[in-house]
Amino acid sequence: MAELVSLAEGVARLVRDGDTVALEGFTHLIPVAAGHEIIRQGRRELTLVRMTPDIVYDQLIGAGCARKLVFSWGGNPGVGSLHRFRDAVQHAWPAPLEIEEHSHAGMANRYVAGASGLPFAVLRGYSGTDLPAQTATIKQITCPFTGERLAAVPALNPDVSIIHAQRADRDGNVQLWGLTGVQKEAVLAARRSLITVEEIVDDLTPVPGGMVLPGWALTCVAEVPRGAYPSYAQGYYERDNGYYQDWDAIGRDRDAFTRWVNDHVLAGTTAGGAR
Amino acid sequence: MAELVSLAEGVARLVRDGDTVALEGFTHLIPVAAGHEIIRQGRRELTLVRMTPDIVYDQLIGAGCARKLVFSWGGNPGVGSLHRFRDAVQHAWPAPLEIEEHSHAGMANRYVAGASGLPFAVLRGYSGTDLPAQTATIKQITCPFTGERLAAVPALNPDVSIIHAQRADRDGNVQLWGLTGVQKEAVLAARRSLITVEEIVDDLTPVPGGMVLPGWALTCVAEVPRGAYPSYAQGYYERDNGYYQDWDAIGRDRDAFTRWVNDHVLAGTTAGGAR
Amino acid sequence: MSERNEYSSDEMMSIAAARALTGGRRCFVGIGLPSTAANLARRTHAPDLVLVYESGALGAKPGRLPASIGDGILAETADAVVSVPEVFNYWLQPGRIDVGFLGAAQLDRFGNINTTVIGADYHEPKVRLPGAGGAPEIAASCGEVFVVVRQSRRSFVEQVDFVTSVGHGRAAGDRERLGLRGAGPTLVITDLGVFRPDPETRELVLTELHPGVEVEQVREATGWDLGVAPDLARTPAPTKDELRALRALKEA
Amino acid sequence: MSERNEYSSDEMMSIAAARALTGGRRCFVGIGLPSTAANLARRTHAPDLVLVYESGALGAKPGRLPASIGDGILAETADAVVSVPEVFNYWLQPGRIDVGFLGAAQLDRFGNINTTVIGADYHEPKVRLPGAGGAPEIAASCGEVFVVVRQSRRSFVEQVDFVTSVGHGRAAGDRERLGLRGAGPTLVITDLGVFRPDPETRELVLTELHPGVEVEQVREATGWDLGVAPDLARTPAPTKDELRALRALKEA
Repeated sequence: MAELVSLAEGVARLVRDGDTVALEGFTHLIPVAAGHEIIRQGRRELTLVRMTPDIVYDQLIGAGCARKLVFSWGGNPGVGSLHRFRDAVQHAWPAPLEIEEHSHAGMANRYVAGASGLPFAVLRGYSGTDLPAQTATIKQITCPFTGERLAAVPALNPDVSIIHAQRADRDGNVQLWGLTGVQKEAVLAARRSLITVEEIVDDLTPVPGGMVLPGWALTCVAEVPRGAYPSYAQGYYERDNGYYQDWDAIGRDRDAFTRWVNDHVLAGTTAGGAR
Repeated sequence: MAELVSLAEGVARLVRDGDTVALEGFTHLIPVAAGHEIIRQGRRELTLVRMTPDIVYDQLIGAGCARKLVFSWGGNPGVGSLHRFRDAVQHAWPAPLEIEEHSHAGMANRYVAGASGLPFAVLRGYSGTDLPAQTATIKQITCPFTGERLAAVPALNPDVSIIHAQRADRDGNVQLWGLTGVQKEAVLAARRSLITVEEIVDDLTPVPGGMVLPGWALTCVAEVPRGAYPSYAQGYYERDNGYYQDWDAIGRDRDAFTRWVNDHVLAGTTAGGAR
Repeated sequence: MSERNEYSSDEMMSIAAARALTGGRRCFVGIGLPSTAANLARRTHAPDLVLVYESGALGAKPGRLPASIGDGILAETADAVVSVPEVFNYWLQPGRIDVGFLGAAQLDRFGNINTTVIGADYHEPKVRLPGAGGAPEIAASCGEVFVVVRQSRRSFVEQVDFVTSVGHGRAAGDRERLGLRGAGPTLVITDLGVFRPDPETRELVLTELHPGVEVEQVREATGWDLGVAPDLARTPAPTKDELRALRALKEA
Repeated sequence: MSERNEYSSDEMMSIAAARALTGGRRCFVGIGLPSTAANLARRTHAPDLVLVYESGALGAKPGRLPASIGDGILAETADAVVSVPEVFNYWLQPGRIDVGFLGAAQLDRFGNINTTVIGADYHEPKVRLPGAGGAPEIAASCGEVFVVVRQSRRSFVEQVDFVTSVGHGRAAGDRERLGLRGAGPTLVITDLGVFRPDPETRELVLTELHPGVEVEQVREATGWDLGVAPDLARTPAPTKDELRALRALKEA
């Protein structure tokens, strides 16, 4: 059964220096508060995994938590580039950032293989692109029935996966709904998992389009209201599009970024805005 | 967009002699009425595919519609054996029945590969069993990253897949809930699809645990109330366990079976009992 | 049904099987005898047992015995309902399940299971059985496997006619060699007694006799030269509470 | 906003792109310009256009422009919502989508797309772009691909610095040789005009000029020796209805 913990305790117990860590959420339900807690606890040398690294990964990278990024699309959705990510890749600030780059289809299938206890996944992908030349984790495989050549990618099995969900009950069963992205796969692929939720309730009333992750498949659950802010939690709050726009100017400048981290993350105001 | 048709029209248009046909439904929502319509229309030389061939496949086999069965578990659930299936395998009555036998995990993954447009699927399966020696569609494959040996099975892509669901709207969007088995994969793997539904409604009110198959991914939808009888349709009617028990005596005897088919299927009383 | 403490050998079997399931474990449940035992355990000493059915019900809590592996009550009472591909790929295959609870038409000296054909020739079988279902991968992937089966010389054989699901192969080390994840059959419960694999040879050995059953009777119902554990135990008779719970479950 | 029939080149681009999407087609929609065009089409001449987003929304019918690929309004208005692995594996990969609608940071003479790095060295890029996202498999698997991009010598290049998503490779036959399912980019819409691949060489050729734009202007914004179709057409100017619908969509 999943253990109910505080966010600080969950991160302290589950995320270790040098770990491979996935924080997943496809625009919706991004575990931003957990990312900030990782910055506060000063984790280092993390291999960060995420299909769509966006602002919270820009913050983790800028704060020096990461040594490597495994991803398929890194940007500020609807706004533009991630300047901390760019600065790390182009100028090794604050530290060099190794990258392992896939497509969404490849990353999604890597999580599927991880969740399935398989060492690899097969897909129609990457053919003719320049990605296989840069990414050692893209290979080819031959169908034993047809002889056709397809792409193979290795399973992703993070040391810890972190997601945010709407609700959990007191047994640690977790319920999420709306766009649920690749969260189930990310959690099931991981050795350990931390799920932050908007609220802990007595009963998980079934919701159309909802999914329940049984508590017995999870490690820790933490109640973190607004834990996905500035992304959104369907049924709880909307996305703060202004935060994403404002981030562009903050992320663009090393000093502005450092001030922002000090004021909004290290000072502990987890739910604070970008401004 | 799926076309709304009668059951007779749907079967006449989509199921042809010699086709590979999957009728799926895992205990729940078995498309029995469609199976009876196939018997009535006298289809021959079908390759019948189904993870759990049960009474309706016993009836199709006994009625001489099939030349081959691709399956993983053939029985009368909760009662015992399928005697028409046994008679066909053991005594070639009414015709020889070729079999291609897998495990559930293998069959499920064959549908997944079919739905995914891949030629094969990979699983941890069959190792050490006598199945690979009898089933040519079980091979081995080597992980290009770890060197590990795993099982490979080819995609299933039926000419037509038939399922039963609770509801459809007038655009042919189909909604089902409860145990949804492998129905989505069976439909998406097929070249053509026929979905029978309990009722056609104006709006598909969302249901917890429900799934919608968009009409644009389907071929034909037919309103067939009680079309899953004697299996059950959650929210509509219960399983008739007595029918399953009574089937044992009917199916056991060639004459009793022939009389039953004449009286209950060929005479057109699709919703009739086994008795 | 009588309230006296009388019981059938089938009831003893179900109760002995239920006792083997302890709390909080995740159990992949086959239909029939395993389902009866697993539900009995959940309703008596192991209320937090997690029942997983191949129909896609995770954590089902049926208030009565399900009539089939896909009974609607499983979906209605489950923590979560998933597709059949998902239950095999995301839940069984990676080793998330502690105990696989299976039945068998034939079981051999090394706990290998046959549910495919009786007779030496697959293409001309004496009896065509239902086939594999989920069993091969349940037997391969669960932490351990419990088998519950009515015992006779027909069901308890020297060597199965067809290996549908691997138990211990033909010797210690076979499972590892085949890349099978779990420990295989660690417990076989019949209407006569309880069997466990010898730690050295992996051959099934009689370790418990049900009340009123003698060793000779078990040997007569066994198709190989049966070994008996030196510390052979007696299964405690069903308690009134166990019998009451079992009968209530079957009548509900 | 003025009701007079004035419009920006971006509006012309979005409207020209929308016009290319005809009714009932299934369209895999990238965020930004493609999403604007696809939603405009659905709200004007193609109400039964099926919009599929990589976030898992199948048949989304947003009443306003989604702010991101995973805007909640997509899930709320969709025919069905599926997981991200499922949208790629069950819906995109098997060829169920008619049109993939993509943007690009760099697009070359053969319609190949770069959204990865600007500069010759992947490890020391001049500019690190967001990366592939869903584009490589969208470009590979859809029946055909439409690209919408603001045109300049920086974006319209002889050869992309990095092939993130394959258009027509370097010649006719390249897609077939690579095993790519669809026809590739059949239409490129910019703020200056419309381009289609030459049937022989697969090189993008100017086939339509937007109102008020001259060929020389397009050549100046193109990084290769641009071919012009013999039957070069003029894009009809946006109608009042089109402009009204586009502006309503953006303001909603």
